[in-house]
Amino acid sequence: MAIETKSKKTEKANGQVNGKGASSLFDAFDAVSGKKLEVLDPNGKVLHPEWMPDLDDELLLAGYKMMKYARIVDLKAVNLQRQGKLYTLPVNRGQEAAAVGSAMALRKDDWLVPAFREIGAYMWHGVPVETVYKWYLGLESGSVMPEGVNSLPTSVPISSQIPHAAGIGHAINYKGLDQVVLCYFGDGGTSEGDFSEGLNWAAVFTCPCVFFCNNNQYAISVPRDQQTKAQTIAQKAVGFGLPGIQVDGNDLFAVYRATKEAVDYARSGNGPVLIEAVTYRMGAHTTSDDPTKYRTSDEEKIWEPRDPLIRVKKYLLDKQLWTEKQETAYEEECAAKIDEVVSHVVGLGPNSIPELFEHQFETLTNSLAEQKRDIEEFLAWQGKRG
Amino acid sequence: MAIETKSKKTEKANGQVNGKGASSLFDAFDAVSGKKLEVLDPNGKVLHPEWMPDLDDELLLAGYKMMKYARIVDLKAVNLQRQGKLYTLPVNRGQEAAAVGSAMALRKDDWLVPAFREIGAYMWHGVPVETVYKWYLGLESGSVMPEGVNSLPTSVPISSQIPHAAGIGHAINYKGLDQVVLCYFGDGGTSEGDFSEGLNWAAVFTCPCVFFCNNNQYAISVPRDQQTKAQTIAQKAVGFGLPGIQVDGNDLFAVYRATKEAVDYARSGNGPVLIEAVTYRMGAHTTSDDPTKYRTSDEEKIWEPRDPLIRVKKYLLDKQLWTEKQETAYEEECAAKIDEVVSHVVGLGPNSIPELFEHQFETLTNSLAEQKRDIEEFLAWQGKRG
Amino acid sequence: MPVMTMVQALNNALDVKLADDPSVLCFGEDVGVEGGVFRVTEHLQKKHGTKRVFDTPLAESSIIGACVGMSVMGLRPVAEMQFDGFVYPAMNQIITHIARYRYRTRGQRNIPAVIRFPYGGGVKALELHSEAMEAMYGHIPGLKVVIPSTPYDAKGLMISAIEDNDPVIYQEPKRLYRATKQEVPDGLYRIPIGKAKVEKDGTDMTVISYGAMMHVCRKALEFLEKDHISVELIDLRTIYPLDWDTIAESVKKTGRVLVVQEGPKSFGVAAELIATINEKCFEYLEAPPMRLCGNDTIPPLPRSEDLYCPTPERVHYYCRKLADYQI
Amino acid sequence: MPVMTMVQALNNALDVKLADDPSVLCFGEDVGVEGGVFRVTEHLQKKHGTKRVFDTPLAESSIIGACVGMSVMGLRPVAEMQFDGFVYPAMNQIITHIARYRYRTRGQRNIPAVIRFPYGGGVKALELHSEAMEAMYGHIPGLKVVIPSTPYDAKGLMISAIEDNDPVIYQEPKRLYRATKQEVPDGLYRIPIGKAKVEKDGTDMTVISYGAMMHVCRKALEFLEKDHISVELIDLRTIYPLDWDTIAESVKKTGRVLVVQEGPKSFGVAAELIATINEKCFEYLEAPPMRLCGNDTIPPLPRSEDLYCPTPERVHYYCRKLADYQI
Ligand SMILES: Cc1ncc(C[n+]2csc(CCOP(=O)(O)OP(=O)(O)O)c2C)c(N)n1
Ligand SMILES: Cc1ncc(C[n+]2csc(CCOP(=O)(O)OP(=O)(O)O)c2C)c(N)n1
Ligand SMILES: [Mg+2]
Ligand SMILES: [Mg+2]
Repeated sequence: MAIETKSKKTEKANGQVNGKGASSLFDAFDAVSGKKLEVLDPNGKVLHPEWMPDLDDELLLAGYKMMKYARIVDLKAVNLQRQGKLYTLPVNRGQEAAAVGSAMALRKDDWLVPAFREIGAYMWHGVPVETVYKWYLGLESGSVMPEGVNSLPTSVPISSQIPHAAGIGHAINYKGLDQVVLCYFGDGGTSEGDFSEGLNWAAVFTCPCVFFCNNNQYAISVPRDQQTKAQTIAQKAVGFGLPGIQVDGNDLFAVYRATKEAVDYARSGNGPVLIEAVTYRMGAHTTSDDPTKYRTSDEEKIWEPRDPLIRVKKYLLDKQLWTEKQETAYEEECAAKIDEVVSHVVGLGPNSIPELFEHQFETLTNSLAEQKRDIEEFLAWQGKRG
Repeated sequence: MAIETKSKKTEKANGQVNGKGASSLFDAFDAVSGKKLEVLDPNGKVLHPEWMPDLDDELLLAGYKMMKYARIVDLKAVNLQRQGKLYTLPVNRGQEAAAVGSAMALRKDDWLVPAFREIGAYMWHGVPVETVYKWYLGLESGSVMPEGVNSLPTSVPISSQIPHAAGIGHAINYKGLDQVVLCYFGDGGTSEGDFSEGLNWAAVFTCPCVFFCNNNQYAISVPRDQQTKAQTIAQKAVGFGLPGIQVDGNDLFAVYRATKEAVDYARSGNGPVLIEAVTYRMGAHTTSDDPTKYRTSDEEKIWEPRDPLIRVKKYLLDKQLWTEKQETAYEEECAAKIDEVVSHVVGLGPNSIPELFEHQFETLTNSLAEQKRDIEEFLAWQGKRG
Repeated sequence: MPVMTMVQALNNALDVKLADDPSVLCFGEDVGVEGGVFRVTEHLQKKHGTKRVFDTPLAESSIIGACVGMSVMGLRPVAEMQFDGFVYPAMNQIITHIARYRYRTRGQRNIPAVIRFPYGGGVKALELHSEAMEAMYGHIPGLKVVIPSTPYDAKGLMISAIEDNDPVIYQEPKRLYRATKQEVPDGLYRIPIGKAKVEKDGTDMTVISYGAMMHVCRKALEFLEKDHISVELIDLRTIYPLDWDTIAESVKKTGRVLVVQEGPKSFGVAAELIATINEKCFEYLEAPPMRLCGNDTIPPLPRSEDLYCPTPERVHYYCRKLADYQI
Repeated sequence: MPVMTMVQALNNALDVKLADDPSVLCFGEDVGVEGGVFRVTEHLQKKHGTKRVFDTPLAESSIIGACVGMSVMGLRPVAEMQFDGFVYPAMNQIITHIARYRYRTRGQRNIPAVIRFPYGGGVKALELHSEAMEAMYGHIPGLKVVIPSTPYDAKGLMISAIEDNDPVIYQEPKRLYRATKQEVPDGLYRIPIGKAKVEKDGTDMTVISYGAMMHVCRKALEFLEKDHISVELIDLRTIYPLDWDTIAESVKKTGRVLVVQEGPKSFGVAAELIATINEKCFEYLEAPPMRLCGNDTIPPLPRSEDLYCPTPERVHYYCRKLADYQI
């Protein structure tokens, strides 16, 4: 039995404690090292060229544009909600680098398993903005993916999507495919049992999963250090025998670098990786939330200059890959596109009576058929009475 | 906000990663060190005098006697089950040092939260053997504690007792008491969400809990290394910011030493500790289980000489604290005591009709009262028909 | 007397019991600093301190599991689940421990916990924020299940629930949180668990409901009055144990009965009521007992939710059908 | 034709489907090497390999959660929960995902999973090994619930369940695992989900049951024959969707009906049947529909379990009462 030999091992061997050690990045930023991967500083200066990802200008620009687009989509949604045109929705502002930078590391045929605060990732991976807005409007069609978009829909019960990612990874292995699964959740989500069960399953079966924690400092009103006594979320990887790495989640370069390495690691058959992206939810939890109840504007101000959009833009301007003029034109382009979508989406009515009963099962059960008839009868009666 | 300062920390600081570092033992056997605390070797020789616990002869002898007693109680139970006098029961053989050595570290007013395979701990802490056997006979009275015995009853759903321990610890803090909670579970149990949620709660609220994993290498048929890819169970502590330590679970001295230190640590307000006791279930999972389905007798033979009773006995004989004659006399004493209890317990009938309905609520609800009446009416009818 | 919404009445009930009994603790996700996402626990932490009213990690199973340990230590935990749809991660603790501890230990250890949460649809919330699964809780042996429909009852029932020595699932109809105001006395008073209320006398038929659907039924009464149909309206207030006596008395009088329930029809509360009515007053029935319920689908997302729950108009329609029935 | 116990029939059904369809996977705690604690999956790993039939970590929520991901990838997971009492940690995954995925995604993604587990009392097992909570599963929109009572049906229903494109909760009556043997064809055959079976024709009354209680009812028939009471015995086989037509047809004929159910009485399957019977054939009823059920307590530990479940003698008693009833 192998166990005994293992427990005889007395030398310090972090590479082994944390996984196979197939990546120099994960060795350098070992989960218990307390180190955080940073590449770009808030002013767009390269802090650590040695960790600069291999990111060509075109891809970089596309990434920035998606961050910007996600920002505008989010602001517009919050606005529409205030006008009563959409229902309660989660606010994304501040987390665009984490969302986009991670999803950029995927291939088109890889799988995205979102929580609910990563529209940048969602849209990067091919989910149209219509779909996002439809979900915000409370339409089931907001969970339908376009053909060929390998993404699960938004998941509401915290961390329940993590075992789904493990299951997809399991199926990938079973089928001998070389896809990878990128799964999101929040800092709060790491307290749920499903976080632990999902990571453990993926580790035990060497599933090609990258688990990506958006540590935005809060679970609604509860701050991260009341969520867990672990110094970092990344160090939770140790409990599953996995590599874990903490990155500056407001740094597109750091996020991309770590996720790319994790995706490659997973695709090569090494199993899962846990990434903690340290970021900040700049807006409210949802449009129903009032952050002044639980945090100070002083704190919010600290994070303003760390806005993930600022530093990429500065970097791009510096490198002359982007101009203020282009920025303005692009903003207008985005706004126009969104307005067009919105004008269509907010007018959508509720599901029809048949749609209300469809899709609970492949075919209507007797009870559903009867309940449908009941409603139709009622509507006919009501119609007659005028 | 404190988080930011923390995540700026880049130096390696295991003491902090793992908790407050108030114990030199936990520093020396840091959870990610891969080290295992051993004091006595299988031949009863002191391997590591520097880690010898402060254990006086009287207490040591009492501990050995309880291990022996637990062994006999267990063997007898298995025997009775084979004769059809008890129902399915979990087998304890091989885990006596882990059970007794850990419970010995408790004060009488501390709390025990068992799983179902620690009768040595259970009895050490004051649960009479009658109670153990009653439970094996499928009587609810087997979950009733004698006055003043601070123990929860056996818990069947794996790891569900872990949050209970956290809750007791929480209440201890709330009430300003200085008790400690010792909570057991198996290696398999560390995969359940409740393991993670319970440890996290206890860590976040600095509850005085010692979490004790009986890593007996199997969860029924599933070996430990298919349960988790973590090299040790102890390293799971890192994910909760706690100290974790692996000990030789077949070594009464090591178990006692680590648990005593953990109990002191928790009692002093430092919060929880995770202990992994590496042991082996020498018997079947339960009396319904057939281990030949999933493990070899070669493997079982490896563990025979590591029987936790052997080494303590050898140590005691060496130190002339115990003789073979005393051993024989004690065995007879135990057998007699057990026979007496058994003769009483196995004759116990089922609950009466009123007892069937009692205690679901403080007072019978209308539905229960009616259901009771229904059964009584039926019995009367049946009686009349003869 | 102060006039309160249901949220205020519940807040007041918790406040009063926290002051009255040091063994009462209130906790859950965002319950402390934030005062709950619906503000049911607002100001309570400030007033009673962080040891009495506090935020927990985001982990429902541990929240309910901790209640077991606290109860063993003599405390009275009042745990909030943030929404009806987020109780499910705690089902194992609820079914296997909360509901069983007294029976398991022959009465030695009881769980006087209250598990409270907003339930039901009607507030245009996200998926899994509109569940009405009280039948499920009612079927679990060892739980009492309470659902108020007015601010006054909400406070009185909450106090009874906290003082009850057994676990109580307390569902708060979120669409009624701020829908109405009512005079609610300061201080301690109790509405007994297990007692239904005849809210309005009538002779032609009995309508039985509870929680948010009471409000729907109340509105339907306006239509029915115009139709000169005299309805006896009963508010169950407790789902388990059901108050058979009040129900049977009414059905014996009217001979006709409609049950209105928000949750999915099959295996719901209405079914239990109808089976019980058959057992208690079969001979008095002048028409088949009817039920108007949610559909056997998951609650639709907000855009379509109005089509899911029974409405006053549909209650009206069913009552008319019931009145018209001839054997 | 081979003669099989229910365990063998189930094992054979899994074997046949594993051979028939490479998208079928069987897994759970101790399902692989050990072949399941009741040996339902015995030899399957050896035959079909460790990728098709395997052991999982001890974590029910992840077992069911993984089914969601596998289903999305086009697989057909057949997950074992080791016992009825250990499904509860997976309730969140079952209610919020397994049962909802098709509806949520407007049919784009379905979950063709089978969640199978031994259920019910009668084998003198430990606490939480004797649960019969099918009413709870029946109440959850989006789940089909199947319970066989014979080896032949067990195999045919299991094959249908695996082939069904929606999630099926498949409860296996553990006390019938080895209680009887029956001729069971080799190869693929199907018993349709949603169809009850009139196991015995009769004229005086209808007895409806399912699963382990069918066996109890069968034994009761012997007493009733002596009493010259002609019973029509119906085996539901599916709890959701209920086969109303078969039930209504029978009750219309006999006018009297008893439902026998093992689980707790309140809010149970019997209640739904009685409510449905009221809706479908009220005018035909010659006596109040009756129900004989488990008590509203948790199942007692083994020493006392015989006093909990309905027995043939009690079925006899209830049938006599029903036969004697005069309006
Ligand atoms: C199981 C469950 N419990 C509670 C909630 C309510 N809820 C929605 S979001 C949220 C906080 C999530 O925090 P975190 O995981 O940090 O993600 P973030 O919202 O910060 O992105 C809570 C408690 C839920 N959706 N699911
Ligand atoms: C929630 C739950 N799932 C499954 C079981 C069935 N079961 C009983 S013991 C056991 C194995 C436990 O393994 P471990 O935690 O290592 O403890 P050990 O039995 O080895 O002492 C299992 C799967 C259970 N009791 N509870
Ligand atoms: Mg967060
Ligand atoms: Mg074990």
